[in-house]
Amino acid sequence: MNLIPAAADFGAAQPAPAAGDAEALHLALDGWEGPLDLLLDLARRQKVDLRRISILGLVDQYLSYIDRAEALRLELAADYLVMAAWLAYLKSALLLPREEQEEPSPEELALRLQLRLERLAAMRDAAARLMARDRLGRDVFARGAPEGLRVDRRNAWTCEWFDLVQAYGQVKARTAPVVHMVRDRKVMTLDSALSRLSAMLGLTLDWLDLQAFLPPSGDGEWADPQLRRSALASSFVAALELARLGKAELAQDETFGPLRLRGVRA
Amino acid sequence: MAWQPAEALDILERAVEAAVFAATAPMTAEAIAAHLGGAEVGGVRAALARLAQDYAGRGVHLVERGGRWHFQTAPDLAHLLRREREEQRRLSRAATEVLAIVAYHEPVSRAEIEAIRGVQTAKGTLDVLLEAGWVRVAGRREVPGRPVIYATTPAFLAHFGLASRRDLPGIDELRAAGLLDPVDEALAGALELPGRHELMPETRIETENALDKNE
Amino acid sequence: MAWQPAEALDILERAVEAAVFAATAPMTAEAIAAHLGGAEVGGVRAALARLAQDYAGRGVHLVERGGRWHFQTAPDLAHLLRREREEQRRLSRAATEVLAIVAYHEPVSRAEIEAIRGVQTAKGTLDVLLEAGWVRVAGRREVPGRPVIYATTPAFLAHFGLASRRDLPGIDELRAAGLLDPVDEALAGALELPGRHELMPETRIETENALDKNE
Repeated sequence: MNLIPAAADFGAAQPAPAAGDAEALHLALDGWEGPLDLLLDLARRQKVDLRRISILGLVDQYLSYIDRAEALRLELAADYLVMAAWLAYLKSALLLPREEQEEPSPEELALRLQLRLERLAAMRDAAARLMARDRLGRDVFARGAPEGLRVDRRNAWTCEWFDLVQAYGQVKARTAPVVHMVRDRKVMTLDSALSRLSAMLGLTLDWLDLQAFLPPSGDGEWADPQLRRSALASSFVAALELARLGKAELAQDETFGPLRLRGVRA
Repeated sequence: MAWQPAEALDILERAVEAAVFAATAPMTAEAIAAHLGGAEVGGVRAALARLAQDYAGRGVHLVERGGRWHFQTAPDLAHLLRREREEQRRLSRAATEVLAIVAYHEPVSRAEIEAIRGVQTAKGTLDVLLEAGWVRVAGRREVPGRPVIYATTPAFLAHFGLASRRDLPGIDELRAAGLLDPVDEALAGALELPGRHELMPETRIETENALDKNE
Repeated sequence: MAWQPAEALDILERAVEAAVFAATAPMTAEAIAAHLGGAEVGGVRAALARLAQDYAGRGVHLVERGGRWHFQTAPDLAHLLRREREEQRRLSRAATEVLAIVAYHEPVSRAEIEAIRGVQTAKGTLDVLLEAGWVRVAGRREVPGRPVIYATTPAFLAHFGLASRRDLPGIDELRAAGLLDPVDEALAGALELPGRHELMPETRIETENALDKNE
């Protein structure tokens, strides 16, 4: 009895047979797609309206078919055997006296099977009729080279009133003349560097580092690093100028190395 | 039906003709109207109807498929136009069955398809139909598990030359015979369970007859 | 030229019509004949000629180009088969600035715009404003080089809901709205309401300077 619910629903509820089983079945059972397919084929061989088929006759045919397949020692997929067991039960139930029946009645089970066969048959016929229609690309053809419909994009520009006015305000703010005030800064001028270097070169003919020509850093305002940088820059330019005038020689042994200079006797 | 003299064609009719002709896919009357700069849909429909009559009997027909219009060659010329190189990959029997079940029962879940076929549906079977553009996912059914449900597409109707699903071969007869109803519903009707009296009496009688024979 | 009644069409004419329609490229009469299983080329030619007459005046024409036949939409309908779709787009920051400058200073040359903005103005920026229909070419300035000068259009006033350019907010209003921070007081004083006949002296100097530079 516990077979019934499962068997009555054997379609989707059944696990698919393993690939190997399906293959064996395919050969053995001539390409039927499962027990319902086989049953439908057997039913159609009765050559009557599916609504008038003999379920008992169908059951006998199915069982004998499965028996034969087993006799040939073919591996039968589980769902074929489950269906066989269920049909064997159905047959015995249909043959039993009515009073001893439990719910659901064997007539109901038989009807369910018949309804399912009808529905599968209906869809199989429908599929065949569908496939036989004049099909686009096989029997009838659409235009081979349609020009296509063009959709041109047109921009609808938008701008908010506030954005416009704000943009103008910002242009004006951005381009307003700005006065730059340069603060007076202590520097050593080129002139003072020139006279300082000329005077010091007169005192010796030795090579001296450019740094040595700067005012001593401990000396009051010359401690200011900014002023010292200015002194170095001006002294460097002054040294170049003196070299150009032939009053001094410059030497540097390596890139970024110390710059040395000495005076040239006229 | 004779062709209209070209002089009798108004600009809308010519424009509709040209638009459908030039389009790369079937077009609804609304899309045509929108494309023609907001022509009246009613006018476009009338033009389509007149054009369809114009072309009836010619080598090319104007047809409606699922509310979309396109030109296609006349079916009776198939034997002259069939091209070897365009021979389509044959659908497997499983795929054609699944397609028919989706078309006649839509929207339908995979479990419902399998219940009708009595076998599990291989993964690739639905994929082939989805890839062909004939079947689409139409959402989920609001039942436990929320299964995906499938339906056919306008391309399906166009491919099989159906103006609408009402044109599916034999669908009226199948519906009248209750063959599109689920088995449980048909069973309940056949057994005259309460609340199932709306089933066709003929169907009930026939199934009862069938039962009688089986006893 | 009236269409032939469909009944008058022979099978060859219909087949030729369908074959050319379904072809992916224009076909010679010979190719059509071969495609139709060896029809007579002369018959195909005659059918093509009759079909071409059939379609004259319709939305679709059958035309011959270099001995090859194909259908195409009627040339006079080309404008109907192209549709414009509007896309809302915001004006860029640069374009907004240029538009504002044109509005406050019109008529104004590109060099003057650049002098006011303090940056070069891409050609595309003015094109956008011309395309939007907010700025128009208002002639040329009679100075060396005869530069094109630009002004706003009625569409500009309409878009911004202005009765006239006098409705553009003056400098005092801009400052009150905090739109002129941090602007030099002297320059702010120089800016007054637009729509007058003379540009502000300072502005004129700026633009003249700009002109000098360009010469």
